[in-house]
Amino acid sequence: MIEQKVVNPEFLFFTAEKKKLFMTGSEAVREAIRKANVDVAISYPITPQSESMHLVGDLFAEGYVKEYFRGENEFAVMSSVAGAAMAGVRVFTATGGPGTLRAFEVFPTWAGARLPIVCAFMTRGVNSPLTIQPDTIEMAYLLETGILMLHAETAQDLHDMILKAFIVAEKTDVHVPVGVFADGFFVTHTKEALEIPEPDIKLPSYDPNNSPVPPMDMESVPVRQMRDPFVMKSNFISYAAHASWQQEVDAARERSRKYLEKYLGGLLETENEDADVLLVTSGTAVCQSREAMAAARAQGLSVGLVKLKCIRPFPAQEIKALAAKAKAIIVPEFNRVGWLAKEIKSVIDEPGKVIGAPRVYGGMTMPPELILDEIRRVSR
Amino acid sequence: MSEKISIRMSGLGGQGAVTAAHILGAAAYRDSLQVTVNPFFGAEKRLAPAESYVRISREPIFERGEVLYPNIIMIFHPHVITLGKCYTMPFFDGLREGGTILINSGTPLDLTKEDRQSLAERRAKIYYVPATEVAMQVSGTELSTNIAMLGGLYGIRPITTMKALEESMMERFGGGKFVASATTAALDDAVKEKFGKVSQMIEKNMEVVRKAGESLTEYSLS
Amino acid sequence: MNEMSYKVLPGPEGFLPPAAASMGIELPEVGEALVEGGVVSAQQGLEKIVEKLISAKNPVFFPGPLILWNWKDGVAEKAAALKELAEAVGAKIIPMPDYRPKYPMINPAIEVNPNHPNLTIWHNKIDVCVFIGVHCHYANVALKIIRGGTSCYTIAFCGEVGHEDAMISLRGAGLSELKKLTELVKKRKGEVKGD
Amino acid sequence: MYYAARVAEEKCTGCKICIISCPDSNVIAYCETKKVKIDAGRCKGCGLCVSVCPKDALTVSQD
Amino acid sequence: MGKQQITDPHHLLFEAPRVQSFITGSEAVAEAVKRANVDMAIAYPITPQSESMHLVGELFEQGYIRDFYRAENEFAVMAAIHGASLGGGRVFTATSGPGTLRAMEMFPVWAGARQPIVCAFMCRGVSLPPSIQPENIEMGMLLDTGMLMLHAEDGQDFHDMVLAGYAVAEQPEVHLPVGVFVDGFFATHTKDRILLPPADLKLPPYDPRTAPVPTFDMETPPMRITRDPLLNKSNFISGAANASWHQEVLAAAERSRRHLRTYLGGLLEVESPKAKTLIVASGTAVSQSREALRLLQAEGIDAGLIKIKSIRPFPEEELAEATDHADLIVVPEFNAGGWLGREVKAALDRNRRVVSGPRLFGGMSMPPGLIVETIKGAMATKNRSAGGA
Amino acid sequence: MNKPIFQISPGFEEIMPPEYRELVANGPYGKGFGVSDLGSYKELIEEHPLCAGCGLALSIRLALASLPNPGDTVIVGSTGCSSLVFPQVALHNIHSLFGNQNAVASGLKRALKLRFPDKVKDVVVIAGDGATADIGLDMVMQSWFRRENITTIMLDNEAYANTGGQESGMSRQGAVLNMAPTGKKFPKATLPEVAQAAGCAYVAATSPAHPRMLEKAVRKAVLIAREVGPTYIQLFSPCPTNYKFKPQETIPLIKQREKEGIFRNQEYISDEAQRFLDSLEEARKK
Repeated sequence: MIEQKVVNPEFLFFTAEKKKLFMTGSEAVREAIRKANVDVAISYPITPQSESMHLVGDLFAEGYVKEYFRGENEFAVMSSVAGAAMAGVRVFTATGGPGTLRAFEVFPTWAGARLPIVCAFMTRGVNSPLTIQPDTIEMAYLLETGILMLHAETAQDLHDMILKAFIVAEKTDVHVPVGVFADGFFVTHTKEALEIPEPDIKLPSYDPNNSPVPPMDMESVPVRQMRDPFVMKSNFISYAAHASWQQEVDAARERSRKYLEKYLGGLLETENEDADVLLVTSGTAVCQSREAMAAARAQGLSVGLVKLKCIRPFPAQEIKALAAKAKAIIVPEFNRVGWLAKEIKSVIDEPGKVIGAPRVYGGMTMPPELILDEIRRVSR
Repeated sequence: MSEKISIRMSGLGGQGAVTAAHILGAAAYRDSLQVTVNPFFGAEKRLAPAESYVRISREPIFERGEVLYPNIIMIFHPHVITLGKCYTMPFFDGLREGGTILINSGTPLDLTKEDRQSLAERRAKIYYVPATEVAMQVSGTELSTNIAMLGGLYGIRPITTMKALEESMMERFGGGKFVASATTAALDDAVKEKFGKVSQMIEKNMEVVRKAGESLTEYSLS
Repeated sequence: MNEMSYKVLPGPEGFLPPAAASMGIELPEVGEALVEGGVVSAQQGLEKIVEKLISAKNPVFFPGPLILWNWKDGVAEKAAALKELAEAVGAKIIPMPDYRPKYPMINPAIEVNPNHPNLTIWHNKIDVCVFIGVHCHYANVALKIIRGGTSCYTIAFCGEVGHEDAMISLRGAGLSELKKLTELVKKRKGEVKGD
Repeated sequence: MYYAARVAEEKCTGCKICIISCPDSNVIAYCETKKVKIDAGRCKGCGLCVSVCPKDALTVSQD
Repeated sequence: MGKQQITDPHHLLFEAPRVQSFITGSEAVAEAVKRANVDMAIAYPITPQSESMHLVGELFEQGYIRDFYRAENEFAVMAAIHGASLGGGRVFTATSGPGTLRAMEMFPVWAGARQPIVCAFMCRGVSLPPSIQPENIEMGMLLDTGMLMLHAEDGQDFHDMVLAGYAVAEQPEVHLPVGVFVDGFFATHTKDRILLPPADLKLPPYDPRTAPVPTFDMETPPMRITRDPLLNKSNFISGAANASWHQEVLAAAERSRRHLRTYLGGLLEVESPKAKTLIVASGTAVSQSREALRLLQAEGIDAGLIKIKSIRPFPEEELAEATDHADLIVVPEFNAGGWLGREVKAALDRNRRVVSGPRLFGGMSMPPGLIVETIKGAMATKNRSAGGA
Repeated sequence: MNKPIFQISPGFEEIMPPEYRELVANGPYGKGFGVSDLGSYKELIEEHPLCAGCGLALSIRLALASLPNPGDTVIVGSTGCSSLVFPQVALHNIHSLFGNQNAVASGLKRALKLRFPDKVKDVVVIAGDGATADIGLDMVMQSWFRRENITTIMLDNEAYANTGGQESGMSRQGAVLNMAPTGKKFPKATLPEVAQAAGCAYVAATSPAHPRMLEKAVRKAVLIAREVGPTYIQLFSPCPTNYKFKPQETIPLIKQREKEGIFRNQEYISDEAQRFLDSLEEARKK
């Protein structure tokens, strides 16, 4: 382990000198965690997440992560991570597809307990039929769990978003979990060029005393304290308390917007936003769309791109404004149900403009030509 | 019965507010009235505040959940008001114009000036019935307090026929299948143990109803 | 609905009012304060607090665990400063010793709880209250509930980043702000007497 | 209106077995007189103390 | 146990004389199971589902169902039900809120494996903070699991939908799991007037030989079969096979529409269809909306109601048609996320017409007056902006 | 007062509600109290809402009174009747979900070790039989396999009591309960044996009918968990409400079961744990 200097997050994200590396998404996770000053990481084997958590294990062996173990299943892992976070340390874990669903009950509790956990979701299809291939359907299930959801397009995104996620998650007024989603294989197993800071710097450590809820260590007041008690007596006031608690979790998610703006440079990113046809999507569907856009523009078609970096909170106002100018909106997705198209339809005035296609799943690749076909169809 | 009545019963866990709601509801059903009964449970045990709701009408009833705007409030224990042992507060909020309040107490409670004023403005009527006393006196157990509260209610306004009420009690305590919390089931057993025969118990309960109806006092708000 | 026009005012506001953050209200930056949902300077925030405290019929301070319990360095000084401020205002202090919902009942005359703060506000007829030393999550929940169910004017004295659901909110506030407030109160009261 | 335990002081030897058999905290206390006393307001009247008292010093009755 | 005669679902649901009774929603679901000729039920305690599964346990004791046990957790329950269904039995179970989430991984498995399981979901809040009170956020999380989702308004719906659920689920071209959802407490614990078909009638037994996938009994060819094989080789053909399988699951849900129309009388139901103001709701929010309509009518405001009975498949076309003339659409719901509002908005054009609210959660009741206020508020805003234009 | 977090800020003593003042003046933190001191100090539990005669409530009360260092103990609980007591307990305690208590405790214990390397923070799991032996069994056993330094206490009331009395893995064979309407078909799970096989350094089964035995077991278990490895205690805690016996019969019923040989108190201690206890004893003598 090399000696690491604590630097402020802005320096690490924006100023620190970067070097070029050629690595996979899984390795990019390792490089992020190496600099993230993580206290506890807990893993469970599942494809395609395993490689990254092996590498985080190596970081533990080297001394970059202070505590690490393999839990017995994903539900237990997510529970153990919650226990560690309540004790006041910075934690990291990762899962994917069926593992996400196995642990599902825990995610809303992370948000409700205001735990700033960062979890990477290497998305894959869920059974049945059994598949280990890329598919983003698990994101549809997680939309209302209260966690922040960032969607990486590339290994570079994955690396940067994980580091930034800790800083956003740990803001006192936010302090909710962040899921960083990356399409399995397409990102985790693809080797590409990255630019990342040297490993001799790291983020400042997490300070649980700035938390909006007290750590459970018998060193913090109040002493008489249950996390998180039943606000569920049968009377109006306890229902109202429960409802207000939920509103506060939602409010926390709202408050993250300004930090996401600052660190991600916006919840979305556009290219040729005044074009007639907009490709609006997230994750690796963005990469495919970039190719399709280039091909379409070469043919003289008016095509723009909106890359959604953040799914929760959802950049509804931004999308609404962009959609108002466009003649048609194409939403390519890597899942069977088209959850992103539905999200977009529900926030714009004229959902009729939205074409929820192409949809590719079951591990299939999305040829840019398919998107190009859609562009041609609507440009006619 | 011309209009819809919405009743909110507030008591402490173990006092039988939920059971009273079931008996009243089943009686109304026997009289071919439209009725829904909504007990609410939290993770409560003994002495925690508990509420149940009954809506009765000649028209179909759709809404469910808490009765937020009752025209009858039944208070099974004065602590509900005096010690705030009910978190549906401020307590008389939502009482409809001309509404009725029935309190289990032998003597008038010391209501605040604001409460008296706001109740007077709403032309509310307050009645007291010494329900626990009547229950003890007539049936020898305070477990019949809920029945005495129903007696008080019928004394103010016969919601159903007495026959329907009696049959409803028979159905409730007569060993038929009834979905209740475990604690309620245990209390049921205690009641049954108290009276060897169900018929004897119903007889006593009907007497509790009559006696409670006669023991009402109306309290002047002016 | 134009979200930017949302004002954080005393309630009762509807059956289940939204959290102010969901209505577009943003927290103040360093050197700023929030008054009724709008950003002002920290100094203006302090002055507005003084105005509200002095004109209140029954102002009450709700100190939370972070100041009630002498758990780390610096707390005792803040506690003393808070007492002095309350005395200068002529306000009562009702503690929030912890955050668990108090069932089966709370004594609203002597304590307040974030899950059902309205019981204490109704019981004591509090028209202005000040939260101080309460962990942010519980303060936000309580402030929202109060805005929903009462007409109480809420002020939040926050050591972190502030609270949108309070009518007035300071951020990064500590000992010096408490002392400043006491000074301002004394000065204003002197002026009032002088008239 | 609720049942609560009561102590017959003359029978109580202060052995404390009732205190450590009570499911509710701070209901039965040990006093200076080396006997026990009961907070009737908080006693649920279960009678576990009665069942363990070797001197039959406790009873449960209604107030 | 009385002797039961087999009758067809249509007769049981629509023709057999009904007897009125005054029972809770939990009792109503047990009455449905009694008449559903269920082979096997598996239970796990969770509030507010427990009462109904106690009653189902008693049906086992009385001989109405053939096997029953308590499993160790909800994930195990749903896995065991999966096994029982693979073995060719007609199965029933129920869960709720956190239990639903604990078992989450199994629901897409049921759909992908084409199993006609009927599961009742007594919706409640999910942690945190913990809540046992009514709220239907779990439905928002289950929308894309592949199962059919029916949302009962009251005990009567609950009863009828469980029976209809089997009739639809077991159609060979459908053969998918059906979730019958009901709002906990508001429906499960409310005593209401419910009309029951005779107890001496029951559905015909499930015949696994009509299933679109073979049964696991070593009585059904082929001998060499695994459910469901790993279609996850890393090549184009297995990716395409996997994708096609998913398409078939979606297609099966599409095919259910016809049967849902038969057994539910439509995927949605409209009251006062001509009104320019329409409430769109599902579950007990429909009941609250019915009261709101009365209040509106009393004030001379013309409003109508669309009750959505099937959430999956979602009646996009019917809804678009029924709301085409409307200029205000209000969607009240019992959850914070507003999933129904999102579904409605995504299904319609001219979204500015849609107001997604009021939303109540954490166990709060929905006063009908609140729906009225929402409608009036939206009308006022519209008039103002119309006046300004 | 061994820790500042139990001190009221100067000037606020008067306004604090009486139970807090009492807790500060007369609470058990750092005083080395045990079961025998009950009745003479302000206990960690305020008023709780469990039923009259609840064996589980008595077990919790005795277990908390037996903690060797309540001032540095964090409890992890689970859903069930016991979770209705914990809001009233003057310790940091966590309710997460139903059954995941040992997983939460594993993460918690390791994180506390990281944050406070020079201090002992005891992590104690207290949960019912449904949470321990049914829904959470995998996580309970895995925490033992991993040799986590935590103590697991099961409050065994032989049913799911909080949801209305359903049969659990710890119910006795033949018991007729909700969800087992024709009687339970398989025997009570043998958790003490399982715990021993799974690597617990100390295992005890006892009941509140023997308060001092219970106390000794809890103390040993917590001390051994600090240094040696996981420990497990099973407390037979009958439920009058769901088994429908009179509240005053809770303790007599345990004794009856003992007499009939249906329930027996047992203790297992590993050699290593025994050596550790001996070393503590020797140090104390010195």
